[in-house]
Amino acid sequence: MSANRKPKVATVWLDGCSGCHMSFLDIDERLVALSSLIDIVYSPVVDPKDFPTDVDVTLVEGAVSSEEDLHKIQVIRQRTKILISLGDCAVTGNVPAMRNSYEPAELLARAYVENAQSPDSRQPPTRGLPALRPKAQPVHELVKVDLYLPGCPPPADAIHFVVAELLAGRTPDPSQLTRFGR
Amino acid sequence: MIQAVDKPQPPSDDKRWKIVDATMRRNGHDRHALIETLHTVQESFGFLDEEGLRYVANSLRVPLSSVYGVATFYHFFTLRPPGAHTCVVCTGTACYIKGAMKIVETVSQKYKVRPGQTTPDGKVSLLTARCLGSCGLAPAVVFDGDVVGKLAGPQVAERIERWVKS
Amino acid sequence: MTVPTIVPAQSFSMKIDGIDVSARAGQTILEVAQENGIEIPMLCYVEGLSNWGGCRLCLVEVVGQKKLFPACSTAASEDAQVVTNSERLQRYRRTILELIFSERNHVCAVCVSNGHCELQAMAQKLGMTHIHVPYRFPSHDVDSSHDRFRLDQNRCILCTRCVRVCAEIEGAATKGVSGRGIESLIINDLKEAWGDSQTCTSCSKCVHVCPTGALVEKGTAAAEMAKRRQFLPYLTVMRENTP
Amino acid sequence: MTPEELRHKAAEERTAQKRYKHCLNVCMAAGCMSSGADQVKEALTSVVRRYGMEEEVPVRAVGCMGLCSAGPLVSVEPKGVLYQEVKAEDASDIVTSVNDVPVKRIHCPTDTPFFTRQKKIVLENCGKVDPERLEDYIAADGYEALLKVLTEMKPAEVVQQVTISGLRGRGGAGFPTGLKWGTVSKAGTGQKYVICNADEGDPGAFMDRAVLESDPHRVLEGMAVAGYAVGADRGYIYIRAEYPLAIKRLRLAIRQATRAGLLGNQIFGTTFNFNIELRLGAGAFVCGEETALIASIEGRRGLPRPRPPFPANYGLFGRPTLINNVETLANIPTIIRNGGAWFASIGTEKSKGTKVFALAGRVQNTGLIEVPMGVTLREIIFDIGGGIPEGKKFKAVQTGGPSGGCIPEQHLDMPVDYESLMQVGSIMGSGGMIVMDETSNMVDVARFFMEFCMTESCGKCVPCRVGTYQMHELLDRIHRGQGTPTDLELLKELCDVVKNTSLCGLGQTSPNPVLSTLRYFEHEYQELIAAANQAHAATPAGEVTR
Repeated sequence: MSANRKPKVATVWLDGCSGCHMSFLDIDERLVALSSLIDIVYSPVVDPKDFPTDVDVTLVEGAVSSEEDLHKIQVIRQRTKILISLGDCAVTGNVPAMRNSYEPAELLARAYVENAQSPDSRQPPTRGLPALRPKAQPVHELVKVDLYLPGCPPPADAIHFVVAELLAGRTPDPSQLTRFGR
Repeated sequence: MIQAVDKPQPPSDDKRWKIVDATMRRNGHDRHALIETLHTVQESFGFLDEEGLRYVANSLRVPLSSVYGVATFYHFFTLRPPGAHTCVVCTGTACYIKGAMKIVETVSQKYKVRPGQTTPDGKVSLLTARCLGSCGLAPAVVFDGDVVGKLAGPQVAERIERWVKS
Repeated sequence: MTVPTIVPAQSFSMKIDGIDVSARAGQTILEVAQENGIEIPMLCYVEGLSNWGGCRLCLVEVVGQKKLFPACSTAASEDAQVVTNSERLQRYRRTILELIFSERNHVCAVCVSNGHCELQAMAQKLGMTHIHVPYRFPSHDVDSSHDRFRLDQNRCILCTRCVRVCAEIEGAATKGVSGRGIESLIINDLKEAWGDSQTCTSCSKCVHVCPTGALVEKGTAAAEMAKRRQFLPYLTVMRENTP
Repeated sequence: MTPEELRHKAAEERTAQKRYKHCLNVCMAAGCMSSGADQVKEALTSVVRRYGMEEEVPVRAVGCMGLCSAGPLVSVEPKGVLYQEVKAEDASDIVTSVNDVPVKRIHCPTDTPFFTRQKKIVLENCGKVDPERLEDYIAADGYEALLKVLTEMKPAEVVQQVTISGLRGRGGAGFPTGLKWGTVSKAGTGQKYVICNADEGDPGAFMDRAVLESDPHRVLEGMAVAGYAVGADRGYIYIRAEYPLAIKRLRLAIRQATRAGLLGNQIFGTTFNFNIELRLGAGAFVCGEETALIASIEGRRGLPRPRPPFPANYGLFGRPTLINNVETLANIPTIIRNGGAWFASIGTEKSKGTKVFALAGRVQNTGLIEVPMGVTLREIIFDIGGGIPEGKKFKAVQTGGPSGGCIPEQHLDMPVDYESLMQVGSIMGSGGMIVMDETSNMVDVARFFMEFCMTESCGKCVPCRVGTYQMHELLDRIHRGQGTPTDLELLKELCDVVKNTSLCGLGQTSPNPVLSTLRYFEHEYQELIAAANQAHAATPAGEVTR
């Protein structure tokens, strides 16, 4: 990583529960130290709305579930040097992928018709809902991923370790700090 | 029912169970004769039904799970009744190279039946086989036991049409 | 004059990972390794049941031989030099493990066996951080018909420990395997609902030998299903000692 | 039957055959049967009867004559006139011309390489004897070998002759037969078994079926000799249920031989007993693997188990068991009659004798052939096989079925033997030989074989169960034009893993068709992937905003 400027780090949230981001915040006071070493240029927890063009490290939470997710991750991949799958949804598909043995149409019918509370709203919304892809997939099945950080969520220590190692210019192996599941 | 002690009774008084009994007797009701016995059941009844499996299991003193395991391991056995007529398309290498899959496709599309399935009217079962050993005649199809070689989709469909219309 | 050795007549020496170890005739490579504190990964093997040899994780190299040998079912032999953890073996094991993960729907996060699962632990032990073969995402049933136990095919790795313990230890042979290849499934009797089985004695042995969350006790929440397996060595010893 | 009775029977039958001036042989093997050979035979019989020629021109049903693509075949013996694509209407012309020039429109010349380049040992009686008559086999020196070993040789001498012959297992792997026999013969005393592996499962192979349909007694005799050599008194033939005609003829042959005292107790008045039973397979390719085959005969799921122990020591019902394939056993009577040294004089240095091939696919003459080891693939395909039809270009020949590989043009001048085939990435296999022309896509061919291995995988070990599925998915994706370079890399990796970590031969060899097509035709994979990438080249546009 370039020594002249602070590395730019982004975090994104695709089809996931935000638990990985919570875990990221659980780095606690170390976050303060970290923030002096990196620029968080894009994240659900910071202000900027557009994904910048030259990001050094992006942590991706969540599976690729909708066409919008796919579009996002493709753009992010183009604009990121090191892409990290953060947490089981990004790494394995995890809970979002449990829908994969059903057709998207069946799922929508289940959610918006069968389980609808009000009889007036018994149809899937036609606007504002990104089209579901046939399957929710792990990130690396769609774009190249450079590092994997499994866990549901990955422990704060594991996340801190990975970021710190990268800042130190090393390739981290987090496999002893985290595992699939909890 | 578990009948490990009493002598098991055939599921019905259908005479064909006598043939099955004969096979088991010839093999001394040895559990090694399971596959031989299932062959006889299928030859006699066209398929293996649950009652039959239970009877064979009890007679040969083989666990139910083993009988079911064997009956579903070997692709020659079927647990569903076959159609009135069967059309077996050979998909061995020689037949494949010479267009067997086109035959399967033609029949599948025309009669809305996938390989391994029977048409809804129960008239025709479409099956595929792993090499009939009639590679010299590729592509080969078996119509109700008769092997016919050097066929194409339309000719096969024509033969099936005769069954469907009959 | 030769001095008589104290080593028992049928024992011999061999090398595992460069360490000199002594083995007795009839022992497998795995047994010798375990006696000497050398860990070899495995998932289908359980002490007290017959050998299956299906998971292939315990494959080891024998110096001078081209092919690999399953440690669980290969007899230890005199002067053999066994390698249990070469770079090649590690690579093969990781891919095999990935194949297992890709086969069914293993969702550790919501599994009652989370934290008690041999598959999950193996992934961590072998440093498997992701699965680079495509997931199959098959559609599988969960059989909750038994009052006390549940069979979740989504989490099954087809190690057949349940089949073996049911036939070999309990003697009921309720559990079996139907179909073949990728279509293989663990079944009860004639593929019936477990709750309807008249051969099952509800002994729970299958549940406790199951390495994953495929066979569990009902009423356990995520991460609660710890398995108790002490009965197996116990029964084996007791049977040996009972005339 | 006593030795004298056997010789008497043979002499009597030979005299009877000489009585006839001509003889009409109709091929009644499965190939010709399915093109209407039975109607042809019926027509010939009725024409002969109509002309009152029953006493001079008998009509006989015989086994496979080899040129299956031109069936139904009829031969006029001893003149050696062959007719092809015979219809019932041709019967009268054939019968009336027996003393005259052959009927031109259906005459099949036999001075072509298809006939002249072959050397027949295993198939020596095929198309000549009536497979349903024991007397025919006896007249062709049948059961002479059994008589010879029982009355003149010690078991060890029989093993020695087989060892000297250099015969290697014809089922695929080419293990030395003499060595196998020796191991079983030395595996203690007590109950032992001989199993004839007739579970010919390679798609595209029908050699064993043809031998069993055309000359079943030869296999029974081979088994009995083997039984004597290794000390077994029981034999099983494990045969595919998909071969009803072969099963029927084997059953008949076993009955005939038992009734004649050529099987059963105290054969030829000696103390040697040997009984043979049939066991039907039920559609599982993996049962060609020895330990899976044993499980199947024992009535269980056909799952292989780790070896050792090898079946030679711990086989059927836990007893020492010799397992040989049909063609291997069919070689035995001739080896015993002529001596091991004679057999060893045929073929190449390491591959002795002949090999039967089922020639099929895009080649002019499809059918059954037998050639000495060491002939070249080019001779087989272009001389014997008559080359590629419709003016198309040769692309590859597949040998060894799902465990074998595709051999390209550049290796056609290589001699056919176990080692050479292995060197170019294929195997001898059981003898299926499928010729492909320019119309075949090699990725498709690899996918075809992988689909076969996937559906035939028993499911016991992970690499084969899941690996073949994943490899098939990848091949399918590449073939559909949706593959990526990463897919190809993963395919190669899985080939390596499955090959080296699977439990049995089925899994270990399942990557071979992929590996061999990658070796010679990787450009076909690359082309499909490049085309796929072009189609997908569109880069995503637009912004990512929250």
